[in-house]
Amino acid sequence: MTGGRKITYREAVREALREALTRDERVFLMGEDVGRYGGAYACSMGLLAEFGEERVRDTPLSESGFVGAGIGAALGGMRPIVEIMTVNFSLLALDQIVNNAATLRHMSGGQLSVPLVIRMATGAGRQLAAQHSHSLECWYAHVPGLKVVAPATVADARGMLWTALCDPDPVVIFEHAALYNDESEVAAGGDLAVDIASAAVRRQGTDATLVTYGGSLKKSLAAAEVLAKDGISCEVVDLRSLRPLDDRTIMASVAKTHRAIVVDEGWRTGSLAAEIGTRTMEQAFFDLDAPVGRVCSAEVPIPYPKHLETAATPQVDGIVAAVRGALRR
Amino acid sequence: MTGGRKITYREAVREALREALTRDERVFLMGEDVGRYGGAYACSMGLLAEFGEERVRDTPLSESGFVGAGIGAALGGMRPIVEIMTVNFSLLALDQIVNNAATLRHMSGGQLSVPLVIRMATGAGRQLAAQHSHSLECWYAHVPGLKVVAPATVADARGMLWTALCDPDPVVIFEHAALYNDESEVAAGGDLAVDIASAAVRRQGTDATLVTYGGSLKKSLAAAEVLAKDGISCEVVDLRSLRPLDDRTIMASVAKTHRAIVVDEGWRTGSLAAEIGTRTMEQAFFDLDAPVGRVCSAEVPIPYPKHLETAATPQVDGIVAAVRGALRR
Amino acid sequence: MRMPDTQKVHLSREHAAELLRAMLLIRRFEERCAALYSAEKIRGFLHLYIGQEANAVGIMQALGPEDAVVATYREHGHALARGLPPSEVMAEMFGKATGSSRGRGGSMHIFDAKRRFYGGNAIVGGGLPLAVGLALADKMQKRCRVTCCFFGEGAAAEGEFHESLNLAALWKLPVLFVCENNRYAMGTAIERSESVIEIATHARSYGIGAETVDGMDVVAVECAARKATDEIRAGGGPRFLENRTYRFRAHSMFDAELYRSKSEVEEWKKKDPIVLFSHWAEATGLLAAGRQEEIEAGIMRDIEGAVAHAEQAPWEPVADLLSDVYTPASGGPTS
Amino acid sequence: MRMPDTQKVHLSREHAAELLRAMLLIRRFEERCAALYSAEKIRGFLHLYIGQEANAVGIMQALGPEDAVVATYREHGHALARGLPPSEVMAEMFGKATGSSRGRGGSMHIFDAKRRFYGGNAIVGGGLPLAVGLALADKMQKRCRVTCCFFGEGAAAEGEFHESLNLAALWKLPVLFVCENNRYAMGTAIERSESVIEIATHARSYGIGAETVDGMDVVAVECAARKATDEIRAGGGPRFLENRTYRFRAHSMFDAELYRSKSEVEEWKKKDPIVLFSHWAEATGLLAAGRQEEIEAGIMRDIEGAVAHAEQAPWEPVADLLSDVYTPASGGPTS
Ligand SMILES: Cc1ncc(C[n+]2csc(CCOP(=O)(O)OP(=O)(O)O)c2C)c(N)n1
Ligand SMILES: Cc1ncc(C[n+]2csc(CCOP(=O)(O)OP(=O)(O)O)c2C)c(N)n1
Ligand SMILES: [Mg+2]
Ligand SMILES: [Mg+2]
Repeated sequence: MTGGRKITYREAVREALREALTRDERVFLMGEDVGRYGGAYACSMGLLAEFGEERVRDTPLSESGFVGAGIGAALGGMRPIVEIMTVNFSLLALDQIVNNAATLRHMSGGQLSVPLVIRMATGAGRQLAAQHSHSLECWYAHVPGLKVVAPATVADARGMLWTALCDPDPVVIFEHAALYNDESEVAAGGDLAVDIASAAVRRQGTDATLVTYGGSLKKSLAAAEVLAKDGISCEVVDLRSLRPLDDRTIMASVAKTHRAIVVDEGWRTGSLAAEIGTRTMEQAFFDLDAPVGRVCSAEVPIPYPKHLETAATPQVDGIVAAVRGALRR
Repeated sequence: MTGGRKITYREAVREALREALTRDERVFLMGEDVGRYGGAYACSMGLLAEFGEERVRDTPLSESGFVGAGIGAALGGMRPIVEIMTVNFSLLALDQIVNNAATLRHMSGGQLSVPLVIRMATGAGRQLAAQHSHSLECWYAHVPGLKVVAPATVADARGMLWTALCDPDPVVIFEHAALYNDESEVAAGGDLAVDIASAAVRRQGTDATLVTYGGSLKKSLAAAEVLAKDGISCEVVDLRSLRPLDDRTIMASVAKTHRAIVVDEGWRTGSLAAEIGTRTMEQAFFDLDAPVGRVCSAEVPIPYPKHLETAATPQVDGIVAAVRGALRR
Repeated sequence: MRMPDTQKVHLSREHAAELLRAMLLIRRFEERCAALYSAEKIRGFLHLYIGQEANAVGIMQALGPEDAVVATYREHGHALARGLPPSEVMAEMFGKATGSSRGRGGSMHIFDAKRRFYGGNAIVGGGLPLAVGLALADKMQKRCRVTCCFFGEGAAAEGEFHESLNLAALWKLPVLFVCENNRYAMGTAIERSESVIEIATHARSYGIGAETVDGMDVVAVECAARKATDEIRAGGGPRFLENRTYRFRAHSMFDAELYRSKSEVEEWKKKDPIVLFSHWAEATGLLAAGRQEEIEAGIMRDIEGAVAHAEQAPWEPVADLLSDVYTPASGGPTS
Repeated sequence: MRMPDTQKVHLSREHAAELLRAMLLIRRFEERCAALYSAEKIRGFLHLYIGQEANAVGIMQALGPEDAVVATYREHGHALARGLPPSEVMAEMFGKATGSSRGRGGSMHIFDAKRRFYGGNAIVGGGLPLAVGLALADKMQKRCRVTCCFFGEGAAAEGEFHESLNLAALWKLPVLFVCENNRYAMGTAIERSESVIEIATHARSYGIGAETVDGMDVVAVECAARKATDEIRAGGGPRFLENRTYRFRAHSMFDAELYRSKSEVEEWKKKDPIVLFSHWAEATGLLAAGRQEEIEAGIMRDIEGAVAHAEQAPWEPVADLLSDVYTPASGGPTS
């Protein structure tokens, strides 16, 4: 590290994009409004002027078409970064992602690879209502052939893109929309690429493990803070990679704390939290003093009004209560 | 019951379709090749001649378009049965299903309902390779606003459709393609509608519970048979409804057997089996003598050759081994 | 502004006043919404319709209460033109329990089953298949109704546009497709999203009768809509209107408008549908002097009433969060 | 059969023999596959190309090794015409480890990276965006190459057709779209799936130059393909060919063919592309008497060889099931 500087998550994404476009001329960015508009979340603001319209490519509203085109371009030797404006619209591109990006390598007997990066914003919290508040990370994490990462910190937003681009297989990056304005110090200069395969312990603790990712990390850390005041010490594990999952880090923590609560903004049934719950049971059954808890979204299309949206999604209070429940205190 | 008769699962589906078209003139069947071709799995053979082309409606290859049209027709007072040829193609219609069918009622403040039935074939086992062998039931079971059922028996294939049509909300029916030729006795005449909300205990047992659904029921029963010869008594729970899940039946069985293994053709990570595992831990932690086991598909795009397809998907041997593992004998 | 010659509309004084009133209601309502957004009474996304009023208002003239409307996230204008009470629409914008959708949808999801207003669809292109299905239900039930589907030119690039037009044409369904071509999809100009920028060309490639209409001219829009709906009601299958229009405001409240020049916006503002129409109506004597002021005053009262209503309306209790995910047990079969 | 006059193809004796050989190879290979299916050596789905051979063979004449091909699940014909070794294709059909895709794909998923043969796509319409992307990569890397994308007329109803054509036209990408219009999508006749049954009309609505071609006439197909690829290579953006053709066999091995009459099939069989071409070539002296028999004999030897190879080839070991889901650790950054 050559000294830190404070940037936002959004700036981190932008720097990462700029770095990628600078370092490798096969890299290009494509998606709806990534160019003239500067990105729906302003992540690519300024890049069109810097890199030109071939490499910062506004697309029509054709999610399946341009995601498929990204796969094809990857087959053709490029290193596309395809931005799907939000996970909500990615449903329209799922066929391409599941049936082509994820399968081509295996199905061709190892002949082809798809070095594609797909970025998308995810999550609720900004009162965008039912069709614009999905958290479908778990669906992507279900698919063999994909890698899925969720940068929860500014440093990861800065570093994960390049690592993803270096990966010969398709990587999906989920950026929680509530994080873009977060600010934090990151290292300046040097190689900022980070490992995208392992989880990080963001806070050490001894009484319970909070397993989380993406937009829920902040809430989990805040809950840990609250609990600390009552003498309850939580370890907070940030998954970072949702596929593959870093079982080792999770189980090491559970072996220490004997209790785990997963905080996951997905709807409860069939959530990533369910997978982590079952894995923890499978791998650490006799370490567990209580069933793995889940703090997830309520099973409802996310409503518009703030009080209902808040009630529907994981919040600090709920996490605190879940930890207390697991500890029976 | 007015005496049984033997029919295939395919005939059961066909009879159910015929009954529905006869009983309620708002019912119509729409999908690719449901008419002149008679259905990709021959389920609707003969219905075009009987009911005419308005009510047995061949569609163009436009999954998103005709599923959305089914939602609109339901809003307009019809009772559409939309057939998506297989779950593999349903990816193209997921936006309509998730963002419209599942949300409209809640998002409109209860004004609208979508009495739509979507049927689709699912599963592997016929050497159709990576793009035609998906088991994505878990994705659908994740979505609030949908109901999801999986008839595993001829009687359920016969009865569930009408119950689904009577439901004011969208119901997705998964028919495992490996079941269409199965033959069994069903009651003749009378009201054949069945409950679609609860699980069924298909075999009583005391040593372990096999929780399963759809195409894996047969395999689970066969495994129970094998184990019985060694004096291991398995209870087999057929979920039938994948959303909502009938926790009561599962937990009652686990309370008796203290061990559960979920058999689920979905890929292991993020499978429905994960949800059942975590629920069982949540609700029956202190009843469990061993972690809930999972027999799922390997995490690989399903390959074409028989030996690899077999190795990739749940089989009787694997189930037997999993039960023995849980029982340590 | 000239009278469109395709088909004469009977423009009584009353009707002229009504057209003006309807457009002004949208304009003033939305101006108020913008302010309420800054005041943080309205949250989430807010897509203003200002500049495009002639489209919703002109089209609605050709629709009766039995017809259906499907719109987008930019649908306050359509909702008001369809006759949804401003107080219910405003309460919805606030997220209050007396809103059109009980407050659950907000700006992007206004529904009114009684008025056959089927949203409020926030997935671009997602409303088109619904419209096809609503029309299919009418056709199968032999009801002589039209389903009118509004969408932007950006939606024309989506696969669902293609699938829906083909289905409607193939099955000769009573759908009126109305493409409000305001030249931009967020920041993407039509030249950057469509290989052929006349959207009506695509419609014709499905064999659908299609017209390009001046979407800044409410009378032209009404004329075109009447002609199209007459043809649809006569059993001619779907029709397609491409209305050339413009939004005067940013795409949403988050948009810095880097993608178009101030001067372009100013040029289009010269075609303000309200100004043009009121000037023309005054010049031709259809609108008496002072009438517009009266109308404005009435509208302002309605809007104040709507805001007051929304302010004092209750929130839906958190206890009801899960209601209406499913229909409460309905007690059995439909037949 | 007449010589198409759009553009004369230099039809040397050699070339005529090659066209015949390529079509016959597909025909005999697939006849053999049908038998092997009955013998349960080939399993899963098997979609025969018989009747359509002029299309793959005619088009491939215009493509060089640097060009790319994207096809469907009915792609054995395209694979063989592209020059994939029959033994590798047959081994793939058997699911053997020496198959083009190591046996993992079977009939529907034949890939050959060396020959730029990108499948073998079993989702109808799913290959079109891939072709757009391959062409985009070529354009961005300033390589003068064509990507040729084959699909059926049924695919034209899918949203991806629309999105892909628009993208290719908008970005002027070097894609040759080849719609093999065999009048049926499984059991659905084109009249029941398309509101406008000339698919080329749609292509034109994106501003793409499009032609309707007799897909039973290999020379006509070759001519059209040469003209189109010349235009594409000259930087003219995408081109579209709608080849009118017919499949003589059922859709797949599960199809009872209830949706078309025997007499319709018989009518089309009179246009058998192989018979027509060989008669014409013999009549014009391009094909010496006895040459066809020689060619046939060679082909039968190749096919026997391919079957023998496939029979004795090894299965992929179960231990390798999970290999190639991901690329083995590649050891770091690409630059
Ligand atoms: C499928 C989908 N993709 C992207 C978006 C994000 N988005 C919302 S509005 C919009 C622009 C739509 O433009 P247009 O259809 O022309 O309608 P306008 O906003 O101009 O009225 C975009 C890209 C979305 N809501 N849905
Ligand atoms: C998206 C999708 N929907 C449905 C199917 C099932 N299916 C396989 S082939 C086929 C017919 C396709 O017809 P067409 O495009 O004309 O090609 P052809 O088979 O005639 O060569 C259908 C419906 C599929 N594979 N993919
Ligand atoms: Mg627009
Ligand atoms: Mg066809």
